[in-house]
Amino acid sequence: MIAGLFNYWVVIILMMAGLYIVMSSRHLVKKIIGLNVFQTSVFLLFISMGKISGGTAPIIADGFTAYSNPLTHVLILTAIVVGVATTALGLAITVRIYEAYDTVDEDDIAEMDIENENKETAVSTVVAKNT
Amino acid sequence: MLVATVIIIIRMEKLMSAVLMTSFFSLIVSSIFMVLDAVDVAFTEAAVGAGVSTIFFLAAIAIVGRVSKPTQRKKQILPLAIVLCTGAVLMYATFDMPRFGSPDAPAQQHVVPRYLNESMAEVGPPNIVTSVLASYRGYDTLGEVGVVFTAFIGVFLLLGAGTRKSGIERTANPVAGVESMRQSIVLREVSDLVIAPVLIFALYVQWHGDFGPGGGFQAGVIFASGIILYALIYGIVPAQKLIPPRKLAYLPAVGLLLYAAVGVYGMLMGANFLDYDAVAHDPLHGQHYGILIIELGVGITVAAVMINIFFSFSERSL
Amino acid sequence: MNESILLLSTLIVPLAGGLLLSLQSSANTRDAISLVTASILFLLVLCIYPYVLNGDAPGIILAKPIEGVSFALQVEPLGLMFATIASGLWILTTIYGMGYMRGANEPNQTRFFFCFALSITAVMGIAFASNLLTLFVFYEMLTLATFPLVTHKGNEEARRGGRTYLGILLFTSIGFLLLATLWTYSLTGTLDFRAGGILADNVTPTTAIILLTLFAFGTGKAALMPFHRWLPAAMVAPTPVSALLHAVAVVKAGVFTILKISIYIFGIDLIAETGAGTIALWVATFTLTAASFIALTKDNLKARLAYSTVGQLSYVIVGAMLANAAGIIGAAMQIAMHAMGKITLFFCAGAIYIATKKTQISDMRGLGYKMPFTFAAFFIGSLSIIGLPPLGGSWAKWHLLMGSIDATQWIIVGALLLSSLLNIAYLIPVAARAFYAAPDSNGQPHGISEAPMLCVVPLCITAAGTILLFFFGDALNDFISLIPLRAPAQ
Amino acid sequence: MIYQLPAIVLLLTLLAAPICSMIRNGDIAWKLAVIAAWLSVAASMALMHQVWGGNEISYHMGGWPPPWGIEVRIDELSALVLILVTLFGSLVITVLRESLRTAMRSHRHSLYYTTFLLCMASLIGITITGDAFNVFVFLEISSLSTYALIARGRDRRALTAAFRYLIMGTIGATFILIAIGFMYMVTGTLNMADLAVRLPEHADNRVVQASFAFFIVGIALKIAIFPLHYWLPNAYTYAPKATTAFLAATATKVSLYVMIRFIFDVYGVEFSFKQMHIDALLLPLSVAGIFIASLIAVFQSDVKRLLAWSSVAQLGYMSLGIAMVNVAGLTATVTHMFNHAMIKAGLFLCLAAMIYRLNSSHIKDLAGIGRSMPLTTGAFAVLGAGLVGIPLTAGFVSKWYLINAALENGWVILAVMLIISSLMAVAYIGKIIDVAYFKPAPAQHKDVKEVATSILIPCWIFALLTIYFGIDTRLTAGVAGRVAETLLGVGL
Repeated sequence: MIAGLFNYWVVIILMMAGLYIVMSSRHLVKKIIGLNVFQTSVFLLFISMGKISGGTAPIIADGFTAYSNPLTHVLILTAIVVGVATTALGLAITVRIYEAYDTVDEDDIAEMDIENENKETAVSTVVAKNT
Repeated sequence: MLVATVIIIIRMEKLMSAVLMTSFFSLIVSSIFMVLDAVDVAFTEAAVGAGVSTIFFLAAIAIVGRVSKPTQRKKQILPLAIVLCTGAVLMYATFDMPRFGSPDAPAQQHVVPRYLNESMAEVGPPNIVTSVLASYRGYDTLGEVGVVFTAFIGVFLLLGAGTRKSGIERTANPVAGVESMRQSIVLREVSDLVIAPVLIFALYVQWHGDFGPGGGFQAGVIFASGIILYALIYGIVPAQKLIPPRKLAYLPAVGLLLYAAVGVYGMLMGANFLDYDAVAHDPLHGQHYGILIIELGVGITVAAVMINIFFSFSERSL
Repeated sequence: MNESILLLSTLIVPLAGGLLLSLQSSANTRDAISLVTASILFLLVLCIYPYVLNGDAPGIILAKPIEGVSFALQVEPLGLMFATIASGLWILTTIYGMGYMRGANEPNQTRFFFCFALSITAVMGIAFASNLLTLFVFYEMLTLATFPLVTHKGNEEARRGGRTYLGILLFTSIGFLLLATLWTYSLTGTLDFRAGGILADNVTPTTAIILLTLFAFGTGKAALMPFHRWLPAAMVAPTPVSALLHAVAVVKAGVFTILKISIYIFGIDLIAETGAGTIALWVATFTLTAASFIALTKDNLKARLAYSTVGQLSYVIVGAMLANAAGIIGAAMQIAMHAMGKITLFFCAGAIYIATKKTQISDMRGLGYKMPFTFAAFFIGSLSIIGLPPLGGSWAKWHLLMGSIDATQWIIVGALLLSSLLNIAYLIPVAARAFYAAPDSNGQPHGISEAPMLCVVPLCITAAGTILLFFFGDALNDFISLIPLRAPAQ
Repeated sequence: MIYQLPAIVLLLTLLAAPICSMIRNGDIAWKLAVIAAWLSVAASMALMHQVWGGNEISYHMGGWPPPWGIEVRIDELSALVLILVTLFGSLVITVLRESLRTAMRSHRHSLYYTTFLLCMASLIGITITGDAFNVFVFLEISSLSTYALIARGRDRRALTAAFRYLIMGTIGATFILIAIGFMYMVTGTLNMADLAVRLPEHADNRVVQASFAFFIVGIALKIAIFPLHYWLPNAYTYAPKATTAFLAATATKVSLYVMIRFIFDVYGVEFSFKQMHIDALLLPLSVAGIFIASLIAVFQSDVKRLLAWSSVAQLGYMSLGIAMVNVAGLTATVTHMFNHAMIKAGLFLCLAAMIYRLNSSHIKDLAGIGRSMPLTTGAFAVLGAGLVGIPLTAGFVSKWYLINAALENGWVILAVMLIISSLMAVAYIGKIIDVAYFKPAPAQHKDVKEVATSILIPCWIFALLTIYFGIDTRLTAGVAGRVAETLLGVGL
């Protein structure tokens, strides 16, 4: 009973670790790393789902009758590509953020944004006084 | 082992090492995929997770710096709570899950048997993954190419094309480790030997997808890796001389259009969109040609997009 | 002419007139258009009478946005009466307004007349609305169209007044009226005004009480306390606005709405059986006494008239909530009679302001000799409001009194009588002082110096109207009796 | 031709996108984008015509019958959402050229149009698909293109907003992926209609329950249902002007459509409400969302941010309609989805026109704009009336149904609260109108002129549509009513 589920549990731990990295890291690149780990673990879940004991890769050849599930493989192929696409775009935004803020630490950025907003309100009150 | 790797990633403050650990993680996962009979997925995960995306990470880190501050303890509580809740829900679910490896699981019933039993007769390739990917669920794959294309357009829109237009000189901060790589004669020699076979291997994977693991994605990624390797060792400029970025920028669109064109051709012949039966007189031939062409489209787009994105990143760091 | 088109044109004519006049640059052309539009509208409304007297109910459906609820017009006697009053008095107000606005050199006269026309459009819509939703739409339109008129002066005081005006009216209408409307819809699946009401078999007594109370307070324009504050606040507007809109059109739209809801949504039988009107009845009774007391304390003539209006409006509500034939007839008559009387008073107040720039009652000693027509008209109007024969107002008061006796509500009988006494106390001194007190001895020139003719003539006409209404009271009574109080027998 | 319409409606934009990216001349690319977009409007209308009255179209991609192949399925609900996406999307694309003129160097324009087309194509793809995994694929295209579009904002905070959205969006998408995986694990199918048949047998299975939970959280992240709205205000505020209009109209609405589809069709009413009691969760969250977001909106001084918060509140209305679990409520949700898309897109577009002239979206700078830009402000006022829900505007119709749904369930207090929330909308819209019409213009904005006709026309089309759909509701409430009956399984 336990053996049949152990595999899933490991996957879940991995997924949660990934999710934890995403949410707890302040460094933007590390967040994306977390996303990667999270997604990869989900892929693992799918593939585990498709495995048949005693089966073989779903390439039809003589002498084999049991094949593992090709559908989950297809889905995960797609999902992997989606994942790398997201990573690329996320990194591109990170690079732009670095150029704009000179930092990629979430806390620092938040601080700078707050400063910015304070300045803006200050400016608008000055404008209001002048008019 | 996997869990250990992930914990190391969490604790790691040096980004560079974190990235390398992630790459390592991907490699392990891909070998597990292999064990789980998912050869195509393993192939792709190795090429994408351990290959291309690691390179993207490195390229990005080269720009944004390598160290991340340690997280403060206070802020960890909420994420931890959310993670534990999510995990609890998942654990809760596992108890009703079909046992691992069980051939009677619903996932193995219903839809899949037709793929296993009929695809040779209906579609042709012995690699069922290819049949499903390219034909049964060809529409998904078109969407997937769309995702890749979108990422390319997005990165382009944000970082600019791989050609330098702005006159602003950035401080020299080249792609991680490239300086030393360039100077190493041994590396050069070895890579000279490697790059050509890599490219040829890519072509093989491209055309071999029908029979063994492989296909457009894997081929595209491998091809791109070859070019990127070249760029890493010889520098961006020679690489761009080899493949002019201006022309390269057209290729992702070409691949996507090629894919869609097959579908539209089917429509013009009176069948449904992406129905390859109508591509040739004989349905099986039609499927064969159709899959070949769309795999080519996938390969072109994926390779071109990966190279393009890499160029875009490296332009920023020069 | 096709009857539906006739009905529709009562909306289109004032709207088109308003658009047309807003394009004119010359003041004379503009005023001419205004006057012609008003006259045409009045004639159109008169043209509808034959249908109603024949027992027809012309109608037109404009749109059907929601299942079971249309955007539609339909004529019934009460609405027709209201439309007649509003459109008829519009002619006089237009004439008066030309005199007043020029006399007072008000700016933005084009915007003024445009919004005026828009308000009349809304009033016509309210009068002829065939269901609650349509009525609600025009009700809100009236609020929004009169807002620029209230803030016409554009100074801080006007803006503050405007804010109170808009705030209270929008709050009550969206907060209560709309809620009650929706509730009615969810109970009955329709919002149509039907003889005998639509709620009859769908509500418990408790729901009926809550619903009717919501309606009564939701109709902020009826100025039930504590939502009466907007009316005094609206007095910052130029006098023609106060006269037509805040003595006739807007406030009457409010009580008209309540009356209509009582008759056609609840049905008077339902109100009588369930006692749904109890709360509203007592609030109205309180309002009509309290407002009279407050009116006594006001020295500003327009403010006093405003509180007088607050009180007089509650007579209508009392009549509606009594839910018997006499009460309804009294309420409907009160709409007509009070309109004629109060507009006279406001016209007079405006004329006094134009001629002497005086607004406080205490400053008006002895003015009667200088402005005999104006103050004579004021006196006649006052008597009508109080309800003394031989003036129109007496009929309304009489029927209301009969209604409350029928309902054996002796406290209300008492309150009505008390209020009438108070009416005498706050209205008669105005005219009395003007005629009998000696003018202040600051050497004002003697002899008649009235406001412009365009102002004086209308007020004389309306004063004469109050007398005429007394003699045509029977005819009005007959006409109001056409209102179907119960569902036609199957 | 007509048979192929389900494929054509997607292909028009999906094919135009790569072609657009290859054209370096921004002008030509724009023309192509506009033509493709409007043709897809025509195709959507044609599809609506076909399914009108409750028909369904099923189109098999690749000629493979479901559940083996991917099925495209169009009913009245998806046709309505199609019209929403294509029509409002096209209106925004039409003004893009004018609004880009100053915003970006010209060689980037083609890429920008491409991204728009991709986003539109993917939203169409989500709407028409009948396959659960396919939803995920197209959802990712739309997400990626959205991130890129938001990140193009002029302020650097646009980048952080986009990044935050990317993280939350990807978590959401992955949750959805997990949910789909679980569904597949239990049923062995990915086809939505097939799932709907097979899931009820496993209603007690914890895997299905977990998949429901993951799905709801994942899609709620995408819709920005309170309290998962965290990404939305900043994203809307800092995204480029026209982009905000596009996103407000389409992206969240399509996600909402997916949620409706899965809750009612795939998981089924019985499971979602009787067993999982999703309504008990949605109801308090929606009400809290409506009030908190409205309150925050009232105190905003940046009009763009104000409208963004208003969007969070309005999304609360939509999820509230689902939580009512009655026909009127669901009708309200679907109607409001359409109406709010139209109204908010129009408002953001008008605002874009104002920012174009004033270079600011601060409420103070809008002073006196009613005089200097009367046509834009006029359209804004009409649309604002629609947002508030003044009768004879589209907004009224949806609120009408919503409040009725509350009363139908006997929730008088909720009805009162909804009316109070409308008053809050009066407050925040009134604030803008008041400044625009009744405050004198500051000195630096004295010579502000009306924007180009090519921007004004779409603004006014939105405004006039708002009135039109307040009067003729056959397309909105009519369809929504039938859809609601079908989804809830009554009246059949």
